[in-house]
Amino acid sequence: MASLSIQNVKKSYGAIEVLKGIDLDLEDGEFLVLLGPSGCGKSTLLNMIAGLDTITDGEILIDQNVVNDVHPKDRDIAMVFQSYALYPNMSVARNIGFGLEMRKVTKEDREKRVDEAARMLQIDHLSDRKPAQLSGGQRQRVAMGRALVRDPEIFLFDEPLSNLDAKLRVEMRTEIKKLHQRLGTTMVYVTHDQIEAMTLASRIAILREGEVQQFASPQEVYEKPANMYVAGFVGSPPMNFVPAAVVSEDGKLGVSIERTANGNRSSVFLALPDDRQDVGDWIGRDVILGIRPETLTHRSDAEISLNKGLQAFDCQVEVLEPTGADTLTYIELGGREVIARVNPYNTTAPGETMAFMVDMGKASLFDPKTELRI
Amino acid sequence: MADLSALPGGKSPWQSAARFGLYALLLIFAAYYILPLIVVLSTSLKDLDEIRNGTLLSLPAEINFDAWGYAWNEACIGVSCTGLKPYFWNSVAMTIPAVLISTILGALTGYSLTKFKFKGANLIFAMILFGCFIPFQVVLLPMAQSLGYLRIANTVPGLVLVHIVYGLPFTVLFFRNYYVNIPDDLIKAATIDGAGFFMIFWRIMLPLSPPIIVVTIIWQFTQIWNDFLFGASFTTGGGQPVTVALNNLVNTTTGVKRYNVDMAAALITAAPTLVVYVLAGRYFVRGLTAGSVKG
Amino acid sequence: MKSFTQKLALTTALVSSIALGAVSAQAEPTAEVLHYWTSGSEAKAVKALKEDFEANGGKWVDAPVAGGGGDAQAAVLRSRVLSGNPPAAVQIKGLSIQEWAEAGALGDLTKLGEEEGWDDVLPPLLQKIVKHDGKYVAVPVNIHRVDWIWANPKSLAKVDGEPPRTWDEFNALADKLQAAGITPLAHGGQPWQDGTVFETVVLGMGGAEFFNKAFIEKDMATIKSDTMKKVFDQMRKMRGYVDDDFSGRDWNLATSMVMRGEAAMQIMGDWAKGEFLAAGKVPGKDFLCVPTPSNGGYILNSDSFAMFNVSSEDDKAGQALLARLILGEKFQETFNLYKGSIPARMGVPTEKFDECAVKSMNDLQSASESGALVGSMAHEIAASGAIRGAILDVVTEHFNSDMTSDVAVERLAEAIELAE
Amino acid sequence: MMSLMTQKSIPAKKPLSDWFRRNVAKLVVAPTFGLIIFFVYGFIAWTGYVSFTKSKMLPTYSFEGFYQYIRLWKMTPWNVAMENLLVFGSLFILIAIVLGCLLAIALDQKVRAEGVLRTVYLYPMAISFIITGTAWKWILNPGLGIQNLVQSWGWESFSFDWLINSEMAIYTLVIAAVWQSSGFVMALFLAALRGVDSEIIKAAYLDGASLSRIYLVIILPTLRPVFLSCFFILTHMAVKSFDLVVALTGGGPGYSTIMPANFMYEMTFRRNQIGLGAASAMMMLATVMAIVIPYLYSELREKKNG
Repeated sequence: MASLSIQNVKKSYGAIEVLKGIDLDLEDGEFLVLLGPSGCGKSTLLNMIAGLDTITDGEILIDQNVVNDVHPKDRDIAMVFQSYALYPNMSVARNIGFGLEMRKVTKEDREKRVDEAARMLQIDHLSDRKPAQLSGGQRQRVAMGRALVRDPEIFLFDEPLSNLDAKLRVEMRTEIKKLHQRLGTTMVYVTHDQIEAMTLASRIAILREGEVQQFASPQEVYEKPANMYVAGFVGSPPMNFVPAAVVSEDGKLGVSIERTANGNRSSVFLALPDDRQDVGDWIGRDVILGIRPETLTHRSDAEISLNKGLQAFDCQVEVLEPTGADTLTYIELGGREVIARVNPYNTTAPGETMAFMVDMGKASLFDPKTELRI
Repeated sequence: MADLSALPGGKSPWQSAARFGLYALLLIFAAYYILPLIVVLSTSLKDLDEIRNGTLLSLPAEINFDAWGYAWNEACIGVSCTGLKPYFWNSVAMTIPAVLISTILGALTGYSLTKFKFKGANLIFAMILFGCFIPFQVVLLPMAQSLGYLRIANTVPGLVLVHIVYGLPFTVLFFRNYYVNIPDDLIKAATIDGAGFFMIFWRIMLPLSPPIIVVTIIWQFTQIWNDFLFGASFTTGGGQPVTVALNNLVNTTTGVKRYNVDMAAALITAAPTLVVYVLAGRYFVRGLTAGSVKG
Repeated sequence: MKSFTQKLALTTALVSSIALGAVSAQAEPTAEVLHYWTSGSEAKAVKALKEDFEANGGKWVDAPVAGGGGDAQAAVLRSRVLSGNPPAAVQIKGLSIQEWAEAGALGDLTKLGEEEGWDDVLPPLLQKIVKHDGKYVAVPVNIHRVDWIWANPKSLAKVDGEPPRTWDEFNALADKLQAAGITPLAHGGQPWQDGTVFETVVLGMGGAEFFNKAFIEKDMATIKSDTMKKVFDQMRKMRGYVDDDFSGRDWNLATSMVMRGEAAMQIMGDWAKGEFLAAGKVPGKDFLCVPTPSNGGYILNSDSFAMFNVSSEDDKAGQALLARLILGEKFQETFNLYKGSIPARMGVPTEKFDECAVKSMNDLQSASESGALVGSMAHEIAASGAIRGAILDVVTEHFNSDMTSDVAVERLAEAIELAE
Repeated sequence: MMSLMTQKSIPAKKPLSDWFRRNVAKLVVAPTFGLIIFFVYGFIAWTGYVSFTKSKMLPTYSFEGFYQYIRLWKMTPWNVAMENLLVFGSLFILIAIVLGCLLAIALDQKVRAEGVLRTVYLYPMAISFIITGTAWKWILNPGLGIQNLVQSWGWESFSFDWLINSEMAIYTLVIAAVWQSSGFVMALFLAALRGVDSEIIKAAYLDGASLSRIYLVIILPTLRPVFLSCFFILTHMAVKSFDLVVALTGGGPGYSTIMPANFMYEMTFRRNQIGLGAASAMMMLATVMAIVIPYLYSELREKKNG
């Protein structure tokens, strides 16, 4: 177990800057997920932590030691690859034990630890097989076993689940979570799947074009996204963005949204809760209102009376997408298509008007120019 | 593989006719390829009278291995009548180290150029690859000078060096193209597991390489064993490889020209490469499939 | 057994060194001999030299390079010289000796030559060949006559033919032979063989002065002259007299065609006689030797061994021993009996030589007196490798195509101009 | 697992071994690269320099400009050699590829005794022309070989005298060269055919394409890299052709079948014109480069994208 500190780390290939100064600090035992689309630099960062890529500028510290020039094998890390990278010429047991062999662990000790790891991952019956004789899930487990057996300071995962089918992916996700809970080892996990990130991480770092957009706990990332990019990347279906203007109506601060219904232009006023009086400076200016689909639903007067943050309005329904638990209801707000999550028993047929309410207490406001959270 | 006969509708009246045509084509070409070998082989088994009186393509009336023994033990090359035997062993002594060293260097270089990419690795590869295309006549004179400078002119080690150098572009090409298809993650995983450069090569890469090693060894063995130009230019007398001795033998006549001996000598000279092709030919094709020629 | 042979060799060496006087006692005379004498008679002749050398305590390192009249040898020699490790003795000749000497690659045998009195026993023409700047750099082995017709008397008899004395007679005879279904001319389609025929025709139709003007002085007027055109006309006729399979054939195979009566004549130097003799044929009976038609002319070719710069005492002693032996009367006799040529040194008894050789000796004498003696172009005595090559290119192209004589003459002039 | 945790500390840097570790790949490539730099590029530079001198018997080093090149291109044999290279090269490459490809497709039809046939097609690659040259000379020789054989079967007017016909002799070189190399081409194609995705073929079959169409339209286009590989392997064989000519025609009849490599050898070693030989070698090299460099360039560009 170890702490990990990444300080102003940069990476460039010639004139192309892949990482533009990353700062991340990780406590002992944390589970960090590096989340971002492909090409954002997350794998490069992981490789740099592993020592598989050189650092152009900045420092990486493991347990307060700068490791920039330390060879991977001396960093005491283990890594699970997307392709599993199992040695095709070695049996499962040899694969798992190879790292120990390289570290000159005695044969006896090695066998004991390999056995222990294999049992933990329920692959002990496969010890003599070659990787080519294994299924995808089994290979994944072997790859995990190879990392596990070393009992490293830090585990690194490079999209380890992306080659599995949907069901296995969920299963393995849980296993990784359990593993972390059991071992308590510091882990760094790269993925482009926000659900994996949300479920696994103790903290998520969202990367975009070589820069950290937000580095926070999953909940904070979800509820208080630092900018529109993060807001749009996390959550499914994604957050709705509605152009709006901050106005003061009847002494109440709120946002006004333009909309066109049956050829008539009108506007909706949604008041902001009292704790958002800080946006007073923005009166008369345009903002982007960010609403998560589950905070926008059919109107329930009972709830409105309980929660001051809930604001009601009517709107014509355009499309319905039932998902079972909820029905995604598409409406138009501020010239944008907006999704609401509605209880299936409260829906209206498309084309008809329905009453909605939105929890403005959970809404986000963004500066349309900088896209940053207000 | 395009095997459609198993699919429904694959059988048509044309099928058997096409099949017949196919075999006819294959056999005609087999004749074209095998003809020179038959001529050489049957001539080597005839005695001189039969050669003089019969036609080129007639088969020997009775099989007679005298010419083979004569070519191996007694035939005259210049003024020494030792047969091909000593020269054959010269070739062995030259070919084996040259093949091994050029293969090992090629494997290591191919491995470095693909799995430990450094700045300019591609350029270096291109520059090495260009060596495949150099006409060997170009290098004869400077090579002679260099061998003299290294004090290995007119020796087997000198020839070994020559063959290593001009075999390297091919071995590097083969291994590089093979290794490029082995996933980089394997190397990364092994690095994190604590294996160093040579350990990864020895424990991970080499065990994956047999197909390409077979291709490389067959290729190099054939090229080096069959070399004539370097052997003829850089060696004289007793140090010559068997191809050069064969040429001298064929062109050395004492009295009557013994075609059967010439042909037996040619077959003795060709025997090692022929055996290698016949025995390992299938691995050769398999190895090529494994990626040495892709791209 | 081994020790016995060694002792024998040592004793012989001792005896001969006393006899010869100067072989240093501590050095073991060693000579690596690079040669291209690999055909029947040649191989026998060189074996005689080897045995003689070994009998005199020398260690012979044989380095034969077969094929192409020395083509392959040229590459080996170049590479050996460049690597700073030349063989002690190399079979080269004519202008090549001068070129190697100029490049500083040859040793100096003058002192030995003085001791042995070579100036007195070598004919002046040969001295010119093996000396550079007045120093001996090579030793001649023999004198070959190039302008011979080797004929099968039985074939000639079938058409009542007489050996020709003019080229017209030659053509008439060939026509008769052809009509009788006998290939008139055995020939191998290799450039140097085409060149051999060509130079005999040049000498025959133009004479010695014309020959030298064309090949040594490279006089353009001579090269483009009508006489030269007639030479090419004759070559065109010759092309009609050879069989279909001549292309690429070795000269000794052509010789054996004459032996077997498949062909009536071959124009070739007297090394061809060696093949006849090696096959047990008797001159005058089984085969005839007649000079190609020319007015008492003689085309001389001479093999020689050039002695390259070597550093070790053994090699130097080997070179000295070899040179001494080569010019010794005994060796000159045995060697040339095998090879078909005549001795390079004067005063070798003629009894053992056959009628062809004796004729060669007499003709050499008279040609040299009448000024009709020329050095061979095709065998690099009169012309350098480059000039010879250029001439041969044109001759062989003309011979193997339907090029007209006018064009051939133009091309010849062009090629010679470009050659050096 | 926890219990196995023992003293772990990140070791201090060791400069030397660290330097070695960072540069080990370069160090391993260095000997190979060094050999190539010296023995290929160094020698090319040497030859290039000598081509600008008047070197004759032995190399000399005084600069004389383009004298040798001007002379070279005025010489008929050189022009014949280059023409021959063009004729021989294009025919040889074309026929070897077509034949090799055809045989590979034929062998890919689940034929019996495929192993034997493949070996028969492939073995000529194993043998040098120094060894089979005589056999080919016999076979192609009108008096001894095929012509004689066919005539002895009763077809008296049959004529096959290319070997001794200076117009046709170049084609005998093509016959023998194709004999030697097409089996290798076949092996390359066969290897590639075995790697073609069988689902593509099935898909095309479902679309109703005939076997010949499947090959022509679907499979062969996917083999483009193999065509390219063959093209370059055969090109370098064509330019390097030397043994073949020596063994089969000796450049004859006349010099009608001489190739640049033979010309170079003749000039350098027989005619003592090292300068001229070097100039011709440089021209050969230029020919090779004109073909190879675009290939290497595109090859490396593709690799970068991939």
